[in-house]
Amino acid sequence: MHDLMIPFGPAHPALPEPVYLKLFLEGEEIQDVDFSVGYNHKGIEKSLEEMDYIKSIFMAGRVCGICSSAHSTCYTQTVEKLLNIEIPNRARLIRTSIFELERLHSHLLWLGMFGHEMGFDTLFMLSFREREYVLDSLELITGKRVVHDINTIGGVRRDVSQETMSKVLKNLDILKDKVEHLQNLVEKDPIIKKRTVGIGKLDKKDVERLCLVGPVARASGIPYDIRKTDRYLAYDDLGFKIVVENDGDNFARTLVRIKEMLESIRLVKLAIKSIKPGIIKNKVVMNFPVDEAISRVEAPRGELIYYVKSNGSNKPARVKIRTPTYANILCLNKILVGHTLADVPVSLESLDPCLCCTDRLTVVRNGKEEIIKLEDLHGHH
Amino acid sequence: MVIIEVFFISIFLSFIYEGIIRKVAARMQNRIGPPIWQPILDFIKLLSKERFEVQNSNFSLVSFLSIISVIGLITIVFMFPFVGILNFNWDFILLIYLLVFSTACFILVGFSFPSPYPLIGSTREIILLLAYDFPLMIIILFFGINYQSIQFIPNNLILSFPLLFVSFLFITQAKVGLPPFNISEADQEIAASFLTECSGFELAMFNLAKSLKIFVMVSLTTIFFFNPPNIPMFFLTSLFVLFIGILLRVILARFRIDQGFKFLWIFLLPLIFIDIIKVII
Amino acid sequence: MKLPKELKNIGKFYKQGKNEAWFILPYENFKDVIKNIIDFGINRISSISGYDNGKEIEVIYHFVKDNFLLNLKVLVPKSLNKIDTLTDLLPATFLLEKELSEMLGIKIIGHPKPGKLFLSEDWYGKPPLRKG
Amino acid sequence: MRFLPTAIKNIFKKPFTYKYPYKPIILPQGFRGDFSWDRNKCIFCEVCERVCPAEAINVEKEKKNYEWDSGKCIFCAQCEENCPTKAIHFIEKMTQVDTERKIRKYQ
Repeated sequence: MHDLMIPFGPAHPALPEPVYLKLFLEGEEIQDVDFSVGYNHKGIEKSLEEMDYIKSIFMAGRVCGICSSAHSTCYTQTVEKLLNIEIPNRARLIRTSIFELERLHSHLLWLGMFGHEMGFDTLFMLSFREREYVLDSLELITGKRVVHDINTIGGVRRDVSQETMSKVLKNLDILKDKVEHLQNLVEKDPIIKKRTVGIGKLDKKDVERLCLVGPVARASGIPYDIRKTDRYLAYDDLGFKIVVENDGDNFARTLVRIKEMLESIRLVKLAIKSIKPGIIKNKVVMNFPVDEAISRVEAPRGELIYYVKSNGSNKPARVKIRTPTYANILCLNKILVGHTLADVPVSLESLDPCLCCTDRLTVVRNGKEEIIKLEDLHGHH
Repeated sequence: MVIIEVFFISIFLSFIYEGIIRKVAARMQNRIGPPIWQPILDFIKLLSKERFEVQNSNFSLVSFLSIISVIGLITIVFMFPFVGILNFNWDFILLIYLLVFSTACFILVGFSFPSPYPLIGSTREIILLLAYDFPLMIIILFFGINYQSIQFIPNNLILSFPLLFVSFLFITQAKVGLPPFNISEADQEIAASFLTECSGFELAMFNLAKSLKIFVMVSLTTIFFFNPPNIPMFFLTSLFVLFIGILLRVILARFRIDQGFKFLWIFLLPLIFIDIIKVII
Repeated sequence: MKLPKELKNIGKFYKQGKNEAWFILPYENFKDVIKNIIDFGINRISSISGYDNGKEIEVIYHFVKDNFLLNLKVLVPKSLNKIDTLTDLLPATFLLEKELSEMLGIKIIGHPKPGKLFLSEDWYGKPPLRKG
Repeated sequence: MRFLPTAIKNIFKKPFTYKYPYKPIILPQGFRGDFSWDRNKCIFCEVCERVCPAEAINVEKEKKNYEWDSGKCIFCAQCEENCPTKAIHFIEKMTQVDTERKIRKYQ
């Protein structure tokens, strides 16, 4: 049947997080792919049910390190919807700027990893160097570099001083030049183009059929962005533009993310400049109705959905998280089969998989894996 | 010079070259990088590590190959003009044989383990060997035509044949397995390829062989194209060659195997033929 | 986007929010309703949530069209404990249904590859998110 | 090939790396670093113990003992925010790396 089965993961140099791919090769060409997840269970959905609403915000922020603020923003947003309260404008702008700074840090980390998967360590180093400016800005505003813990029900926990704002703006000015420089390098480098153009193609139909989200969908010409559709936080006031590419290959996904970075820099600058004096937190009466609520944000990797059900007590009865990678991982078969082994790390990374987010369910006793035949998904394939 | 002296000096120098590569590459990426003597420390540390004998593998063969590959490369050092232990008047056929020999050792290592990663690494290396050895042979053929013999006559070729120098640089890069030609040891795809299952003494020896290969190939480039008159000039020019190698390593992403093959044959071969035609006419 | 007129009586309407509508679908023919909705053009499924409320298991399908969220709840009686698959209509439900079945112990009828997703194959005891 | 000028330029630049343990690090105001507790200000009201999401704080009211578990703490500063007498403060200092979990006891 197949020449060779290559185990790719759970521990592999190309993978910062554990996922297990079984690659069936014929020569260098991939014939079939199986994957299994579940090496990273933290039991978060269950533990969220056992904590009160305030404490569980911190737990939600720790679903994933890279999109920490996306998770906590989405969770607080859902709880605020449940309580039917609004947040003050200043808090909304602070949340937006943290959110977009986080997208910057995530995309820069991704660009570095993407270069690394192509065997291009210089891009990795340069991109991680520029990422420092974002982390420093986040540290200035929130007091921590990666896990920000800025959100609370009814607003934000920490105010931003004028001095901090000017420092962050200065960092962003430097960063803008650097990201434009990187864009210039990556867009025109012949070997990067050779390695990415035409590899891992996803057309519009696949994206719609498999309900893919985030930059993956936008790189295939589908302008699906929750920031535009839901107009949550302050995106409506700031005038947000969707970045769309039409090719749907690895190169298009790269371009979408780089252009999104520039858009994010613009948004953060605008958000920080339009912060007006005021309160940062509304008084909240913690009186939870027996109700349910759902809300979405556009995390760095795509649409993130929280469903919260309350039974009237001070603890949520059920929290369901649908993370972006959970939706995007379905297209693995589509983007890997037919290409060579050398394209596997690049294509895999082009999805920006965040497996911490994907594997977040209940406690696992024994690390035995389950394999999903992706053939079943693509029946006609 | 005495054999033992040359032996240790060439090992020492290959470590230093490796260290320079790491240091300069780090500076090009705006990092500090490890100290230049780091490869020596790595080597000593690896020697003190435990050796794992992989089940169902031909482990004694691996141990043997690890030593043989180092010795094969040092034999080339014995042929250098300044060393003069083996004075064959630079017989190119012996040189080709010794250069392929070390690569063959690595390929055999890949086949002696039951793991798929070394296997893929070996098959890739075989394809790559075909890709870079054919242009290399053509260059040797060129030397034959140029000197009217298969023996080396010192000459300053860089000025008259710059295209040949450029193609030789790329072939060097492919031979020593540095980016953009580190296809057979692409760690993001196939872990550490041949060396995935090696540990301790064998790993140390293979790492040494890799560094030695860099040292040998850089020195050969220098001798072929610059013909340095004395030892200080030799080191100066070889550092220059090394610098170009590091630059290529830093600014280029890794080729896929088919792209690497195409680059070496479709792009480099015409360059070499232009110079050959120049000589014939 | 407002709730389209055609979808006003697909089931028992019980809640409306800004840009969202919540329905309870009849357990028997929920799949036909969902088929109609997909034919109508709401063909992006975002998530499937499940909750054990003691008597029955609430399965909620969250559909998305632009900024409009259509939440369709199906109440699965614990005595039956099974639900039809949607993978033939929407391949994107593949993982979501697996997770639902694993965490709440519902049998998914007609799933192409039933089995565990996150838990180990030899998981014993009750499904983790079942109450009581 | 596009990276050539950048690579050459970088050789003459100072490395970006910050030699952290050898050079002291400047942390911004409000950095959530090491935990500090002021015995004189504390009234042992146990609010910090209740609000801590990670259950890292243990207060013994009768014995006037105060314990902080560095391995459990997630540095969210909920305790600092909720303390009525401002006895708890996260100072602008990096926590020390350790090989084992340590419970810091204040007596």
